[in-house]
Parts: sequence; C-alpha cells; structure tokens
Amino acid sequence: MNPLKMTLPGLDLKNPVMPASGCFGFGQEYGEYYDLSRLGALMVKAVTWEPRRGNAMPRLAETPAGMLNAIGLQNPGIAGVEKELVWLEQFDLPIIANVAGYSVEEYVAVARRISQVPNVHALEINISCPNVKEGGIAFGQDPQVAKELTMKIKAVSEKPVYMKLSPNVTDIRLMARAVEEGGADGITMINTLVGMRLDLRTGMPILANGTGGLSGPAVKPVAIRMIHEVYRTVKIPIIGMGGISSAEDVLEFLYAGASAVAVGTANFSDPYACPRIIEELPEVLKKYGFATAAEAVGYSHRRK
Amino acid sequence: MNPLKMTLPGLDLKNPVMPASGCFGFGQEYGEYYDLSRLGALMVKAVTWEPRRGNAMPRLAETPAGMLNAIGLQNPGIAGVEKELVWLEQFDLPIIANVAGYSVEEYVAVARRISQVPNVHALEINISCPNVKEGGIAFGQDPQVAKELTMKIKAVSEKPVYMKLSPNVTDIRLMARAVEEGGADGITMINTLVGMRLDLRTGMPILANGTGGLSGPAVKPVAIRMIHEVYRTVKIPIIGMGGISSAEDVLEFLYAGASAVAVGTANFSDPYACPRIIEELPEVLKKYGFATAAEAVGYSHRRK
Amino acid sequence: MKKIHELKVLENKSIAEDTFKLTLDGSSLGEDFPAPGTFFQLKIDKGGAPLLRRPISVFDADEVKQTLTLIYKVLGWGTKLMTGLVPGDLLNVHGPLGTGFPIQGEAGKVLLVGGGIGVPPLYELGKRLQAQGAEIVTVLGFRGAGQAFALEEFSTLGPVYVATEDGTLGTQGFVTDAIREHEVAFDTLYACGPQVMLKALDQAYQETKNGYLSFEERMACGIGACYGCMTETKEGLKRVCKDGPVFAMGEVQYGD
Amino acid sequence: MKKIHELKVLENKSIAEDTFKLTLDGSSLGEDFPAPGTFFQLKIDKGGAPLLRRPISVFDADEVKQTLTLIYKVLGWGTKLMTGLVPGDLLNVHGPLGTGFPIQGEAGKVLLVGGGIGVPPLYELGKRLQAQGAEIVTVLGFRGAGQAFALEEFSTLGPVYVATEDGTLGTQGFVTDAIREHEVAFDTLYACGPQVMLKALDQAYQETKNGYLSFEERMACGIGACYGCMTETKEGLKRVCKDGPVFAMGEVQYGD
Ligand SMILES: Cc1cc2nc3c(=O)[nH]c(=O)nc-3n(C[C@H](O)[C@H](O)[C@H](O)COP(=O)(O)OP(=O)(O)OC[C@H]3O[C@@H](n4cnc5c(N)ncnc54)[C@H](O)[C@@H]3O)c2cc1C
Ligand SMILES: Cc1cc2nc3c(=O)[nH]c(=O)nc-3n(C[C@H](O)[C@H](O)[C@H](O)COP(=O)(O)OP(=O)(O)OC[C@H]3O[C@@H](n4cnc5c(N)ncnc54)[C@H](O)[C@@H]3O)c2cc1C
Ligand SMILES: Cc1cc2nc3c(=O)[nH]c(=O)nc-3n(C[C@H](O)[C@H](O)[C@H](O)COP(=O)(O)O)c2cc1C
Ligand SMILES: Cc1cc2nc3c(=O)[nH]c(=O)nc-3n(C[C@H](O)[C@H](O)[C@H](O)COP(=O)(O)O)c2cc1C
Ligand code: FES
Ligand code: FES
Repeated sequence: MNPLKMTLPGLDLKNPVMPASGCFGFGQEYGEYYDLSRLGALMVKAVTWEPRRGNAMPRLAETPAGMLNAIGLQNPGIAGVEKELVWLEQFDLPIIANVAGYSVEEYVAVARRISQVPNVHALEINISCPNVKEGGIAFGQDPQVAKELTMKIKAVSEKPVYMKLSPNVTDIRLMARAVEEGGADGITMINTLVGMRLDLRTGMPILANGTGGLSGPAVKPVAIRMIHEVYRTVKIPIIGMGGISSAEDVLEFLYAGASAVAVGTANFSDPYACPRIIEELPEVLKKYGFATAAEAVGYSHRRK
Repeated sequence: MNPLKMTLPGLDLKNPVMPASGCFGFGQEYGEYYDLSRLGALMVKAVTWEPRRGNAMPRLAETPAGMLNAIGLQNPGIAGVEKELVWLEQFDLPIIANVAGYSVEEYVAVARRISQVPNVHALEINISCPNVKEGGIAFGQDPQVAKELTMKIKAVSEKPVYMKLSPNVTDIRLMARAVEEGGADGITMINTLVGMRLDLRTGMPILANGTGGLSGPAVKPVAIRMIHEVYRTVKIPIIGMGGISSAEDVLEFLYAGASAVAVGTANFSDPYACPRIIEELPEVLKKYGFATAAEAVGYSHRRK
Repeated sequence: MKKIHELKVLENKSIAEDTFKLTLDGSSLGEDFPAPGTFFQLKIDKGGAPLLRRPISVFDADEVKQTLTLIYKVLGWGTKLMTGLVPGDLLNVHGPLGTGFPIQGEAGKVLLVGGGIGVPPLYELGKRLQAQGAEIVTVLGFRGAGQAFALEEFSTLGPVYVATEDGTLGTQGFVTDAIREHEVAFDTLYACGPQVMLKALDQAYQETKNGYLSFEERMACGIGACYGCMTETKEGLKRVCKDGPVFAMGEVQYGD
Repeated sequence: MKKIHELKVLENKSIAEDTFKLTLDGSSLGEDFPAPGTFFQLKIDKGGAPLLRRPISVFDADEVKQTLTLIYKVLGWGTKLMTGLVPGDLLNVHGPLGTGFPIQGEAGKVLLVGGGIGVPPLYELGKRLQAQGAEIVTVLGFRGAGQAFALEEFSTLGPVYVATEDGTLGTQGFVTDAIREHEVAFDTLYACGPQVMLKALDQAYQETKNGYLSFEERMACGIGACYGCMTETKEGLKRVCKDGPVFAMGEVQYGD
C-alpha cells in the first residue's frame, strides 16, 4: 500500500503534495526538471474568461523569509488555458484549475467551462487574490458574498469545488463556514497576506501595484493557526499552503488539519522543492510514528 | 538643531526610536547595557489593575524571521508598575504606559490612574493583545467597541491617548477611523499577527496557550502596508512598529507614514538594537537626502 | 555597562552522537569570564536567520588557557548551523547570563548529577568546588553509550558513575538508580538535566539535603525583560534566564 | 532533465569600488557550460535567508580552464553576503538560464556597449565573436573611474572606449557620447546596462543596425513559471528570464 495516498473530493492523490497556483505556471517549465507525474496534483495558474495582462512591473519584492508578488492574474484567458491543459494530459496528474474573475458572472462562466476539461479534477476558486482592483479579494472578505458565489459555482461546476480563502480577514472561521454552507467540497488556504515594501531611494512602493501578496516561510505560523481554526469549524477537507518548504512543514500542516498541501514560493529557490519534499515525506512520517500520511491529518486536534 | 527631534501629542522626542511594549520590561535589564536616556521614549510592559500571572509555559516559539509569544499580560498590577516607574525617573525619558484590561471598567480605571504618574507622557491602549482569552484583541477587532472604549478612556486620561491597533482585521482603516472618531490622539501599530506552531513530536502547539503573537522581520511588510493605509485615512499621528531592526527599516516606516517607531523583537537578538539604530539614523537620513527625520514622515505619499 | 563579545572559534568537534564541543578564545572576556552555571546566548545567524539566539551553558572556562568551552547537542535548526563553525570564525556571544550555582564555602561531600545535555554546566562547577576542597562524586545519565560524553573530564574530579536508559553503559536506568546502586553519600547536590530528573531529585532530597538545580526554558531576551521563560516558585513566578537558571531545591513548584 | 549545480569557489576578490569578481570551478557543469548572455541564479542563503536566488550573468566561461567567472556589484543584502564567499566554499547555482545573445555567423564589425553592472555579460560574448572572426569595438560606461572594471579583459578583444558620468576616465558623459566622439562604425550592436541606456541605443539604431539588448527585471523563479519578470514587446508580454534577457533591438516597448 502507498502510505502517501490521500483521497479528497475529486482527487485520488498518490501523495498529498502539489505545486500551489501561480507558482508553477502550467507545468512546462518545471517539467524540464523532473517528471510531473511524481506530483500529487497540480494547481495551475489562475484563469479568467478574457486574457489578462496583469500588473505593471516590478511585480516582485523580497521580504524577510518571504516575498511579495503582484502578478495581477496575468493569463491567456480560458481558451488559452484550455490549450495548456492539453499538454498536461501526458502526465498521470490530476489538475486543479484555479478560477478567478472580476465579477460573479465571470467566475461562474469560467468555472462552468473549465470544469468540463477532462484532466481537470477539481476547481479552486480564487476569492482571495489581493492584486487586482476589482473582484479577487473582495469576494473573500465577506462571508455572505463568498457563500453566494460558492452556490452559483456549485450549480454549474461538473467537478468538486474548493474555495481558496484569504488570510486578510478578522475571523477566518466565518469565511470557512460560509463557503461550507454554500456547498463547497473543500477549502484551500491560505492565499497571501497583503503587504508592502517601499524603495528607500524613490520613496515609492517597490511594486508598481503598491501592495502585493506576502508568501513564503514568514507566513507559515499564520497559515497553521488558521488551518487549525478552520479544521474545528467545518467538516469539508482542507488543502493547506503558506510557507511550506520541507517534509517537516508538510507534517505540521497535516497535524493542523490539512488533508493535502501545496508548495508555492519554495519552488523558486529550489526547483526540485516538490519532488524533494515528496521523497522525504515517508521518512519523516515514520520518524514521528505515522504509518500513513492520512493518519497525521488533524493529529493536533486529537491530542487534547 | 537636532535632526532626529520629533513632536507628537504629549511627546517631545529627542529621536523617534523607542522600545516596544512588552519587549523591554520596565527598562531595568536593558539599563545595564546602555544609558536609557539615549532612547526617544520607552513603551513599558502592559499593565492591568490586578497583578496578572500570564499564560503557562512555554510562552515562546521561533518562526522563520519571526517569533511567537504568548506572555499573556503577566504584570505586577497597577500598584506594582507605579513603583517600577519611580525607578525610571532618573532618566531623561518620556514613558508611554501600555494599558490593558479584561473589561471596559478595567481599562478605564488603569488609564485614569496611570495617566497621573508624572513621568508617563502618554498612554498606549492595548486593544490588540492576542494572548488573553477575554478582553485584549476583542476590543481591537470591532470598530464600534474600539471607538467607545477610546471615548471612555479619553474622558479620564490626563495624558494623550494612543490606541494600539491589531493587524488581525479585514480592514485596518475602519479601526483607525473609529479610534480617531473616539478622540484618540494617536495610533500605534501594529501589534502581533496571530500565529501557531505545532511540535512535531507531541502534536501539540508549542505554546501552552495554543496560539501566540507573531512579531519580528517576518511581519514588516504587513506593518508597512497597514501604516501606509492608515496614514491616508486619519489625521492623527502614527507610531509604527513591526519587525524593525535597522535604521533603514525606520526610514521605511517613516516614509509609510509613521512619525515615530518602536523596536520590539530586535532587542532580543541585539540588546543594543535601539541605540544602534538611533546612532545610524542620521547617516541613513542623509544618504537618502533628508535633513531631518520629520521630513521623511509620509514621504511615500508625496511621491505620487 | 554590560557588553556583547565576539569570540574566535578555536575548535568545534564531534565528541558523541550529535554532540559537539566548541572551544572559543575567551581572552577578550575580561570581567565577563563566566561563573559556573551561567550561560551564553549565541548568535548563529548569517543574514538574519535564525532570528533568536541560542542559550548554551558554560562547560569549561579555563582562566589559564583563557578558553571558553561549550558542549552542545544538535537538536534543530540553530544547533545544526553551529556544527558549521570552523576555527577562525567569530562567534557573537551574549553573556555570561543568569544566576549560576552558589558555591561560596562549599567544601563537604558534593554530588553532581547531570542528565543528557544537562551535563555540561556541571564540569566548570566541579572544577571550582574541587579547588575549594570539596569531595566530589559525579553521576551522569545518558540515553545510551553512544550519547555519553565528558566522562574523562569528570573523572579528574572524583568517581564517576553512569546510568544509561538502554543499559549500554553503567547502570541500566536513570541517574536516581545509579545513585542508589552506588549508595552515594553527600551533603550537597548540584544537578542539571531534563525537568523530570530534576523533579525526582528535588522530591527525593529536598527534605534532607542542600541542593541546587539548573532549569531550562525557551528564551528570547535572556536577560529578564520579555517574561518568556518563567517558572513557578514558592515565591511566585521567576525568570529562568535571570533569577535562574539555578534554583535551590524546594524552590520550584513543578506542574504536571 | 535540467540540473542544479554546486560549484566550488576558487576566488572572490574586489576589482573596483563595491565590485567583486567571483571565479568558480565549472568542471562539473558539463552540458550546462553556459552560452554568452545567459545567467545563473545564485543561492546565497545560509539557514534560509535571503529567500530568493540572485540572478548574475556569465562574465567568462573558460572552456579550457573549466572556470566560470561572474562579476557582481554589492548592492543590497544578497550581494553583500556574497562578498563573504571564500575559496573552497560550495555555491549552489541554478542555470544557465535564459536566452542569450544570438551570435550565429556574426563576423562583421561589432560594437559591444556595457553600462555599469551591465558590462559583465559582454565579455564572454566578445570572446566568442572574436573566435568567429568578428571585429570588435567596446564602449563601457561607468559612474566614475573608481567604478570601472574589466577594461583589461575587453582590450584583448579590440579597442575599448570608456565614458564616465563624472569625467574621471575617458569621455565625460554617457556611452552614447563616447560612441559619437569616437565615431565608432559597426554592423551589429550588443548591449547591456540600465534601461535608459538600452532605450537610448534602441531608439538611435533600431532603424539602421542589427542589435541585441539584454534587460534586467526582478526575478523569482528564473525559468518562466511565475510571471514576475515580464517586459512589453511588439508581440505582447514576454518573460525576461526565459524569453530574454536578450531581445532584438526594436522588440521591446519601453514604458515611460
Ligand atoms: C539556560 C540554558 C542552558 C542550556 N545549555 C545547553 C548546553 O550547554 N548544551 C546544549 O546542547 N543545550 C543547552 N541548552 C538547550 C539549548 O538551548 C537548545 O537545545 C537549543 O536552543 C536548541 O536550538 P535549535 O535551534 O537546535 O532547536 P530548534 O528547535 O530549532 O529551536 C527553536 C527555538 O526553540 C528553542 N529551544 C528548543 N529546544 C530548547 C530547549 N531544550 N531549551 C531551550 N530552548 C530550546 C531554541 O532556543 C529556539 O529559540 C540550554 C538551554 C538553556 C535554557
Ligand atoms: C538577468 C540578470 C543578470 C544580472 N547580471 C548581473 C551581473 O552580472 N552582475 C551584477 O552585479 N548584477 C547583475 N544583475 C543584477 C543583480 O541581480 C542584482 O544587483 C542583485 O540581485 C541585487 O541583489 P541584492 O541582494 O544585493 O539587493 P537587494 O535589494 O537586497 O535585493 C532584493 C531583491 O531584489 C532583487 N533585485 C534588486 N536589484 C535588482 C536588479 N537590479 N536586477 C534584478 N533584481 C534585483 C534581488 O534579486 C532580490 O530578489 C543581473 C540581473 C538580472 C535580472
Ligand atoms: C508569484 C505568485 C503567484 C501566485 N498566483 C496565484 C494565483 O494565480 N492564484 C492563486 O490562487 N494563488 C496564487 N498565489 C498564491 C499561492 O498559490 C499560495 O497560496 C501562496 O503563495 C502561499 O503559499 P507559499 O507560501 O508556499 O507560496 C501566488 C503566489 C505567488 C508567490
Ligand atoms: C515578548 C513580547 C511581548 C509583548 N508584549 C506586549 C504588551 O505587553 N503590550 C503590547 O501592546 N504589545 C506587546 N507586544 C507587541 C510589541 O509591542 C510589538 O507591537 C510587536 O512585537 C511588533 O514589533 P516587533 O516586530 O518589533 O517586535 C509584545 C511583543 C513581544 C515579542
Ligand atoms: S528570556 Fe526573556 S525573560 Fe527570560
Ligand atoms: S522570474 Fe519567474 S517568470 Fe521570470
């Protein structure tokens, strides 16, 4: 038996580790470094209905143990993304499509169409992108709005729907409960924290967009705390992310309540981050006394 | 003329750098390392009416570029703190008293009494402590509650009142506006982000309290972003904090809109952090073309 | 005014499983040459990570050679990075910190009890007690023979008995078993090790003997300012870094 | 499949104000021995900080000596840490990355134009062009004489003209002034430097000459996956790290 196997709505995972959306494009580039079939799944870059240009440059800034990005949902639009997904068919790799929009209608239209793509096994609805002026995060900071959007997407999607939560809220539990009530099959969290850096020479923000999304190890304790809270609040499964860069980090996320995890920023400093973590995971599980990854899910909550 | 001089309500500062509350006790310990009169001011540890034992051990955990603490407002109570403040009279050093409480009545009682202490030049009202079960952060996440608390404290305080904001909110501008409307003389921000770490061996949170407050360089981009937002929202001055460990960091906070800054976590790795930063500040100001620190306040907002 | 020191690394070598001995040039310490039971907070970052200093006890402070020797166990991020220190490197140390072992006039029969990574602070202590004319017996506990260290050094002070959990060296069991087995007689006890060991010793001897125990807590400031490292005592909460790490037997109130 | 390499540091020395030359043992690079205009992403953290790799161009890739030489300017956190590298250290490098300078068949009169920290990638390029029989003139721009470097290396390729902003060396002014002053004639232009310089050259010569310009952007992944380093071109947004850093003159659409 495969000790890393994990089953979530729509997802039969050979291991619980996948690249996070926006940090791995559509796989082509990292596919030059290793066989993408080694991944548990792949969360592809956000897709909107129309092609989007994203934000002006610079879009990146470094911070202590983290980075800010303000890509702003640049993508080739639904038709372009469909083509990219064809290339991915060669791999034994469930795809999770990341859906974004500037209006409820756009979210719904994208979700309906992308959910029909054969190798897309689940949707991740990005209601938490902090880098666009309209839409994005606005849907992720109001429970009622999030709930209604979830319902509308569930009504049209042919695949399970995971709602991606923003950490930029007072009480993440309210958001989690809202999307569960809206019928979400799962939750992915956390998206980035909103941050800013200023250029000391010019006085201007380093990012042309002003603010950007903070990711990387710096945010890990916030992610763990929020997943821990949400696990106690809802029954649907959680795919966890935020600063993961080692198999030990994965275990901490499983303990907190994640049933699978995504790795974002770590790919940039180590292009082999995902397969390295997958390879180290069995040993780390064993070291801490687990026969399977599934056993470790929510372990922290059974210890009180 | 002293290029570092800065004037805020109740505070004539010889320089804009002070230790952050809870990271410097009541000064005795760091007073063995340098003359405390070199500091711009001193934010002392939180005080409640009754002595408080704080949380169980462990209270500390390290995170990437940051740390979690869950001290839980341990303090000797108002009478005990008054004695500590007598010792501080020997220094040329304005004291900012950090006021905490478990109820509105406690906040008001503490604020009234501590504001009468001669070397206390201002109050910092801690409505953002994430480490106590009642009170604390609850006052800092609801604008209406924060506004009413501000009004009641203003009514009894003999010194200017700064409200300390929590970053654990969806929209920090609403909180800032609320305390301004409540009559606050200034804002201090940010307190810590709520985070958690799990012990891989036991499965339990490392902190006995479960969650703790995240501080240190990791949170700096969040602090800069929030100060940048609040500066555009209110007219009252801001004392900024969150991850400062160098004079360059101070400049970034001034650009964002802080009129003075506090240094917390950096004291732990470098007990000379505050005087070192104060010493380096004139040179850094000069390097970036400022004759005085005051000129740099809000610079980022004048660059668009 | 107190100072921070940059000390030159003279040697950094493995002496047991995951255990290293780090020798520093202490000639610039001057007044800060440490007393037994005190510790230093080591800054091991390059480029800012890890953020916090790591507290490590004084194993040997040789006034003649002017060297400061520490022994550390590789546990996590920081101690792992420490293994990369090579001769010639400068190490930024904050200390000596804390209130060490009281030794004033101590000249009778002394028992030193160390468990695992609690062993190091007892050696400098033993040297000073020996110089004062104390009669010393040492009992050290380790997980197994592979983890044992510093036996040679302690044997210069007097008899050394060892207990190992797996029985691969000395008495199988805990230090308390070895003390019983060898019927060690003593007037004063000094101990450092895991809290369960200190608690057992405290409960066994607080009524009948003098004794001092050295505790551990996670630390940030290391000087008593952050209130992160408290321990419950008869007189209320105390700071392990400043009021301790050494407390008299009977003082600390153990949780569960 | 592509690989990451650990290369041994052979030398790391200051060659001008805040400017260092870093020589690495490239013998293990094999197929990854780099082409001119490509770059490496250097991992300079110890213990995880700084988080991101730093992109640095290939200055000299000596196939005979099997060395890889980079030149870097100390600008911030990462490059400052790089100055601490000493011979024997292992440096983790990701690359070669990007699409370099096209040189296929290029054998006429070539002008290399480098500005400041844009100078390095031109030297390996010049060596290859020289080997193909091209006739090379180099024009380099620096802030002042104290910042100038690599003049000797470039002078092995042909005439070298320098422009400095403060006039302490060569022509006072910018590279464009030096090109004009020395009436440099050329068929093909290769340039790297600040965007204002590239834009000036592009506007001056895109109608009349062939030319290739190497651009800079802040990078995260370095391989085209994160969309952090785009530049506007005639054919839409392109990735500087993957589709560039070199683009033909006339391709890039400059902002303001
Ligand atoms: C007063 C005192 C004296 C000590 N003397 C020695 C000694 O001589 N030799 C030795 O090997 N160890 C000693 N320790 C324990 C040593 O400090 C820890 O093993 C070390 O800090 C672990 O760091 P890490 O980076 O390897 O572990 P990590 O788990 O990565 O550390 C993370 C954080 O937790 C803290 N931490 C983790 N474990 C401990 C612990 N057991 N005690 C205190 N803090 C901890 C670290 O300091 C750091 O802040 C002493 C501790 C104290 C309090
Ligand atoms: C393709 C390419 C090739 C380069 N080749 C060279 C070279 O050969 N020699 C050389 O000295 N420099 C070169 N640079 C610039 C070099 O990458 C930066 O100077 C360096 O990253 C600054 O890092 P820092 O840590 O010192 O500065 P910091 O300001 O601390 O860096 C913070 C972040 O911003 C990025 N950054 C800051 N300035 C720049 C910049 N000008 N360009 C790109 N990213 C930046 C850093 O990579 C890092 O992610 C090149 C850049 C690119 C994109
Ligand atoms: C460069 C970059 C681009 C991202 N783009 C997206 C995106 O398109 N959609 C999305 O839902 N999240 C996006 N994210 C957020 C990540 O998927 C992830 O939630 C976050 O980065 C935290 O994980 P990490 O710390 O491992 O990077 C992006 C993050 C980064 C760094
Ligand atoms: C150990 C510790 C104790 C703290 N105690 C208090 C406190 O009593 N009252 C308060 O308002 N803030 C308290 N804080 C928050 C700091 O004052 C400051 O807002 C925060 O740490 C961010 O600054 P830094 O990153 O420079 O530490 C504490 C922070 C730490 C690390
Ligand atoms: S570590 Fe700060 S009080 Fe002990
Ligand atoms: S740096 Fe990621 S696409 Fe260029």
